[in-house]
Amino acid sequence: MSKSGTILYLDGVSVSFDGFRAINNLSLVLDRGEMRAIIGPNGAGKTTMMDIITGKTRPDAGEVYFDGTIDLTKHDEADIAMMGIGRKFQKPTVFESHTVEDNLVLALAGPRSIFPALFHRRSKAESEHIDEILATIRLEARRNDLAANLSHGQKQWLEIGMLLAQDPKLLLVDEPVAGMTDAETEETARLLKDIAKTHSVVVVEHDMHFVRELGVKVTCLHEGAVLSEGTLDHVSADDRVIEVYLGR
Amino acid sequence: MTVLRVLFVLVGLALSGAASAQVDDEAIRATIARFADSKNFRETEEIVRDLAATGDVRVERPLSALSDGNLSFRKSDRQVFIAPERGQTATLFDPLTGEAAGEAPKGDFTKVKVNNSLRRTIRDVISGLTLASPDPVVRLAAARTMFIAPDAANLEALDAAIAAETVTSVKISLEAARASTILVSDAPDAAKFDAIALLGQRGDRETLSLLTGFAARSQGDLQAAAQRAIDTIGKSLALWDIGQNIWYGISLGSVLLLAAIGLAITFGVMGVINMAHGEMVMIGAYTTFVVQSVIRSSFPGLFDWSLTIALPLAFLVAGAVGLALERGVIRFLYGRPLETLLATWGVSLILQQAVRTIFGPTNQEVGNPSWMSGGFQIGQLALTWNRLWIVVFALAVFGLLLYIFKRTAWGLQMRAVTANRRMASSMGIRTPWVDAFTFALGSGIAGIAGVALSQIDNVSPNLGQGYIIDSFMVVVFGGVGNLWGTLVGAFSLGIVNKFLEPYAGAVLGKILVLVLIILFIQKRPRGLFALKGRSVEA
Amino acid sequence: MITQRLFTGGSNRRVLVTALVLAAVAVLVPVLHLALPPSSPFHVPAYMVALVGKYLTYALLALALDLVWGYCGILSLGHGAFFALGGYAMGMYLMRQIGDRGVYGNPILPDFMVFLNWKELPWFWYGFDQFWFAAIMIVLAPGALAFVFGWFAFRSRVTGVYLSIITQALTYALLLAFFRNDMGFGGNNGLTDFKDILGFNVQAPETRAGLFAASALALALALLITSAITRSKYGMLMVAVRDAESRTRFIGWRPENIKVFAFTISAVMAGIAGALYVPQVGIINPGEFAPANSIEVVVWTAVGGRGTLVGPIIGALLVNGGKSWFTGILPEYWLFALGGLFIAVTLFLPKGIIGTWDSWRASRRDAAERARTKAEEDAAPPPVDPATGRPVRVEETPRAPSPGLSGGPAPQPAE
Amino acid sequence: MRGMIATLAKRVSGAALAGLMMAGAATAQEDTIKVGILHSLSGTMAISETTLKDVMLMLVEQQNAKGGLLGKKLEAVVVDPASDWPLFAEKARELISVNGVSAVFGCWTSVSRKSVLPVFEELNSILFYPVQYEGEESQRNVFYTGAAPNQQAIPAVDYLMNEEGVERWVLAGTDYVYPRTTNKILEAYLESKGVAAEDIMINYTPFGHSDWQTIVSDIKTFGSAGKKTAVVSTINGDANVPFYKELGNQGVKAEDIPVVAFSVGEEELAGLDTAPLVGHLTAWNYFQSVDTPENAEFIAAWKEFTKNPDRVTNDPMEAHYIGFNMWVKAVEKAGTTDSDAVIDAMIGVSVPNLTGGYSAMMPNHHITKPVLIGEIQADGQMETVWETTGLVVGDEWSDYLPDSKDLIADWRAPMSCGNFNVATGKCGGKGVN
Repeated sequence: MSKSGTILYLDGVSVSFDGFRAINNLSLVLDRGEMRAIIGPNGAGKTTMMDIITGKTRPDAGEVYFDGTIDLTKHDEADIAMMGIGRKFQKPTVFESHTVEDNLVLALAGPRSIFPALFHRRSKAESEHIDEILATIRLEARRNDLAANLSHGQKQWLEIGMLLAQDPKLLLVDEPVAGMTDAETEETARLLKDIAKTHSVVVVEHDMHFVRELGVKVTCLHEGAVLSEGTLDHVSADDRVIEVYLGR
Repeated sequence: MTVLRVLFVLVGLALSGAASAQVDDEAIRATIARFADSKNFRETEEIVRDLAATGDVRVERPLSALSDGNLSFRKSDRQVFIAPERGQTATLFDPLTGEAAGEAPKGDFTKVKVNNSLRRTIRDVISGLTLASPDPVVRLAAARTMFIAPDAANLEALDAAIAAETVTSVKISLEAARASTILVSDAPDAAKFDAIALLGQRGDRETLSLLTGFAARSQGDLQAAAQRAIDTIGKSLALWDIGQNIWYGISLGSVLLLAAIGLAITFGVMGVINMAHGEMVMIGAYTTFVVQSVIRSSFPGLFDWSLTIALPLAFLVAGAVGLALERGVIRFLYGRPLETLLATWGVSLILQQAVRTIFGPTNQEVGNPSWMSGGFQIGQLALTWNRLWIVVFALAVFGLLLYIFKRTAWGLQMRAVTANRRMASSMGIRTPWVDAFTFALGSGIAGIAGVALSQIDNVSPNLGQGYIIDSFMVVVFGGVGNLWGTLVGAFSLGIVNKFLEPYAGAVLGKILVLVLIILFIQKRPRGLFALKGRSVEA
Repeated sequence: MITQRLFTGGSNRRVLVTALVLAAVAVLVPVLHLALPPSSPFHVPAYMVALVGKYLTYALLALALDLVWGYCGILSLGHGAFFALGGYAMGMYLMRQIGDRGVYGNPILPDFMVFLNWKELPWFWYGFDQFWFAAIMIVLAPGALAFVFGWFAFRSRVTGVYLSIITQALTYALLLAFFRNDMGFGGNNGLTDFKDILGFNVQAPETRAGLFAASALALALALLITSAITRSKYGMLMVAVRDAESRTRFIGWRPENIKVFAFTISAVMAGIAGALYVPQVGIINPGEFAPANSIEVVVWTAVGGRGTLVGPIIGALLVNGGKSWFTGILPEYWLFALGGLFIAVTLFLPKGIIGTWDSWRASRRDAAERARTKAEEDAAPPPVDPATGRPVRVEETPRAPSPGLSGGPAPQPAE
Repeated sequence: MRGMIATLAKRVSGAALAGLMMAGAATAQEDTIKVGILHSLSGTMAISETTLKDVMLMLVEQQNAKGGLLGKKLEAVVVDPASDWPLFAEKARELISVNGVSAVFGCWTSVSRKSVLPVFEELNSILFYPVQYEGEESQRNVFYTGAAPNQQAIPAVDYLMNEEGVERWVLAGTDYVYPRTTNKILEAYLESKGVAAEDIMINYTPFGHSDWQTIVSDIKTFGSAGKKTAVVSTINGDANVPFYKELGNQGVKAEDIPVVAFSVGEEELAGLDTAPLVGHLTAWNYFQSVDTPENAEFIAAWKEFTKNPDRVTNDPMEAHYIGFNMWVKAVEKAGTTDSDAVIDAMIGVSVPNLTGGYSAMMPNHHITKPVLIGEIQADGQMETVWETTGLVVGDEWSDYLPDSKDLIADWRAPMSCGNFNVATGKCGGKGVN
């Protein structure tokens, strides 16, 4: 398999915690501009896979490449984030004591060292970019509210907005619609599809309705390895997938 | 001086050799009576030597009494009695026969004064007198004394005793005493070589001391032989020292474990930064003090049981205080660990001052029961009973706690509540009560620790402050929330500390341990036994 | 730049007012102390000048702690160490200023070295006869220690209680080290018997007034600087790290750098506080390193309200004022009062004095707002979310979780 | 408990009043002479110092019963410096300038004394310091009623050398200035007596050290070199109890390795089962067991005052007893409580001590004392086994330290110097090295 042309390339990745194999010889390739949905039952290793890609967890074995050339196992979270991988957590995580706008200001692409931050003044371009993002994530009205006061769904959007502000090449989105109303879920699907026009995206999700709405290639993980890959219809027709979902 | 001593002991031995030749009672009594007129220690010492010179075994009684500070004379008629005091009265005994002679107020009597050198003299002369005692234990003691404080004049007596000795262990001691005596005598060099060879096989510190002394005052081959023996002993002692250090480390570790184990629950499991933990230990120690005071005044016979009685009481008292603290303060602060630090800091100030107000600021006396006093030797390893018991006790408490946590329904509930409070409460566990009793358990365990620590440390209002920092270090080093971590942490810190101490000194050793902890936490930011796993943070 | 930023922010009036009050106090108290005769009712006695001067340095220390704890979520239980290091640097300068006026008249060696038979000055005492050198060390010693310590600890991602406890271990180790007479810092007695500072007699009323003014101004300046820092983008980042460290990291910031910077700045402030403290109390000894002292600083900060800048200053002044008062009038019971105060504050004023005041004000404003909007709502249709077309539901959101111990997750039980 | 609350209430209301008065005129002089008591009532030193506060209250009460001083009542002002050294300075300043006390009795540790010295100098007041200390100090405003090293350490070593034939010495102490200095002096003294350097072992431990296993076993090892060994202990306060417990348990008997301590008194032993310690020694200038009428009266009064028949007396209490009576006498002599007059009047004042003699204030502001060596008894008391024939004058500048042997202190008029150098004939130390 060639790494060139891929945005994300995982080959033979394994990791274990205290004897428990969370990821077991996992291989996954994502092409530039692709959006991929990852499904799988609890404990399938979805979040751990995200941890590995973003540098939080070091794999015991295997290759992890970003953009065809960058070995992600050699970098830490901040580096990887700066290279252009944005990650949304399972539980929405925003800076609750800051306003919506300030959350985005902090996430905006730019130098990441202390002294520029100390003497930073917002430029016009930055303000415009923030306005854009606010519009994208439908939070213009709440610009000056504390993030803590947002609803659960709005926090999810804000987090996605922060990823956008980072201007990443690849977005990892972990369960973006957990705890959302149906309307919000639909809205989120629309939002992600918008984003996918300009970015590569990996979405981890349980909600099959939502995955269907995204209408992209699906990878099903089980016990740390790829169980099945293809369209949602193909995957959901797979006997092994049915078995692990229905349980035996 | 020595000549005089030699003379006296020789005379004494000659007389005691002729067992039937009973010395005149009156002469002995007259000598004893002179104690009343003794003006200083030198005069008293002369009287002691005169008594010993009679060679009568019975003079051991007044001499022992003198050594123990129990020999007194009546102010009115200057008659000498053995008069041990209890409270304001003295019980009188005849100094020679030991017959009871009634009671009298202690104010009527004046003690015959003794000091250390006098006690030493008494010990030496008594050993001369008791070498032929029918009781092997007494003979053994006499042999030991002669071994440690050899006197050339004892040589013949020792030879006789060895010839007559039937008990092997006593005989070995007697031979050692003979060897050490030969080294101080003017015996021929050959005998001294033999003696050195014999002593060289012993390898304890006293022998080392004897041989070092001998090497310093001899020359030539004898000195070389002694030096070789010293080196041999030194080498074997160095090995024993390692063992001894490990023991000291284990012992210090057990103290740390005891101090920290309650905190491992209140802080480790429940997440309360419990600055009042040390005061729970202190409360346990004061409970012991109160129990012992009651026992001393009302049931003196039960004194050896005082700790056994104090244990459950300390658990209950400290547990009750803990329960009150949890219900009154901490329950409002769950999820706000920092606030618990502040509030418990306030509680700790209040508890300290309360104890100071109630019991006074000074140290309180907590006695060691007889089974926790003194020590014994295994090879060259010196173990003290109190330390040994504390090690055993610490492990027992740890085992009990582990059992409660792992094997009982309550333990399961505690683990459930701390793992996921909301889930536990929805499963019907009454989380407030589980919290309260878990905290009470941690406090009660701290109280129990206080009972043990009262045996080796001050019982004062500052007791708790001395342990709080170490306790936090142990729990954090071991890994918060892990009982095994606390165990391993306590013992490893104890042993490391004790191995550093001989080289770096107590202060620097402790600093090094702290620096090691800081460095260790860099390596393992969640302590020794940290949970690994996928990202739990959001 | 910073000053410019300072005056643009109208929101932080409290900081400005406090700084102005401090500046006024810095001028007024020395004047009232020096210019008025003791009989005047407005005369400030020397006792008060010394006492309040000391409190002001404590307040500076509390402010330093607030920067790292209130804003960056680093609960340092070892800030007393930085304070004491600054104090020792100043103390060493003051010792060298004694010159040959010590009891033994040795022009080079301080008295404690003379009677312990030291023959020459240890190398680390060189340079302290110059004030500029001491001034550099006042900043450098605590700053460098904090930088190195923070560099390692934060890079290793030591957080939460683990961090707090190793800061405590740090100050405890320093306590033991400075107790050692072999270290050459005067052991338990520390450094005392100071004579001059910058050529002025430390006991002279003018010097005391000057030190008082310096403390008040240093505090005012520090307040303005910390206020500027906290309102900069960097300040927002500190809060971000406090609230969601991993989020900060995953958008590309390095929380360790953010923390090290805050920790170092804070340590330098603490060191300056210590340096101002020493000439005013006339002694520096290892007791300042005692872990209990550092915990007390945490208490002052919490009482005043952390993350409010002005709160810790008020907390330090109040708690210390209370302590001075209680130890005088209730010598045997003051610990009950103090302990009770801490418990009461945590139970009834969990956000501290200023924090509680703020939330009380906010809730009153909210109530007024609600009353007004309710009236409006009755008239107008509900607001509509422009994206979904659904009415916006303002959810009952849970109170933002308390940052707790530096924001780390609460310790979890392990098997 | 009720009593406590009542006192508390009284204090609080009194305090409120005091606060009001403070707000008004701080210098309002009433018809009492105020005496400041500056002893820690909380914190680590409370254990030792609280007793001294109580004894001062008793002495003030007794003096008032005798009719007060200069026709006025005495009033004790108690503050709590809380074992916090800078707080000592603050409280001293408060006592002198806010409460207007005429003299202060207080401090225990050297560092607390060092902390308050500049305050007393600046405000020209008087401090009575009642604890044995390292010497190397003589200050115009301070009167040292505790022992200097030559009044405690050196006689004790002499005793061990002469009476017990000790040849090998362990100098064990807590790592602070008093043990350091005392051990320096002893080291020099022992060397002057021909003791070889390898026969001296010096060991320092931190404050509150509680694990003595290694050190006690080191002492045993050191003692097994074939020479009579003794331990000279300058171990401080709290650390003593675990030290002695460990000694007892490891079987170190006084007959084999006697320990002579300078900081262990009746008060410290009260927390200890002393049976295994019988025969270990202490060196002080007073023991509760001293059999004199003055002492019997003092003990009776003390037990009466504290309403506790088990309370013990100790050496620093006697020092306060002497110091207080000296102050009273000096004030009477001067006819005023003015500091300068009293300081001048103090020198030469002689009052009975509790050991059957008179103690006099010397020009160096130290007093004359007898030196007693006592053995610990099973009941926690000391039995005097040796005492100096006459009184020993406190020597502030040790003759055994190279830099202080030429110094003397004499606060009488023409010289008026605390560190006069007899070699150079100048006041102000040794001069250029």
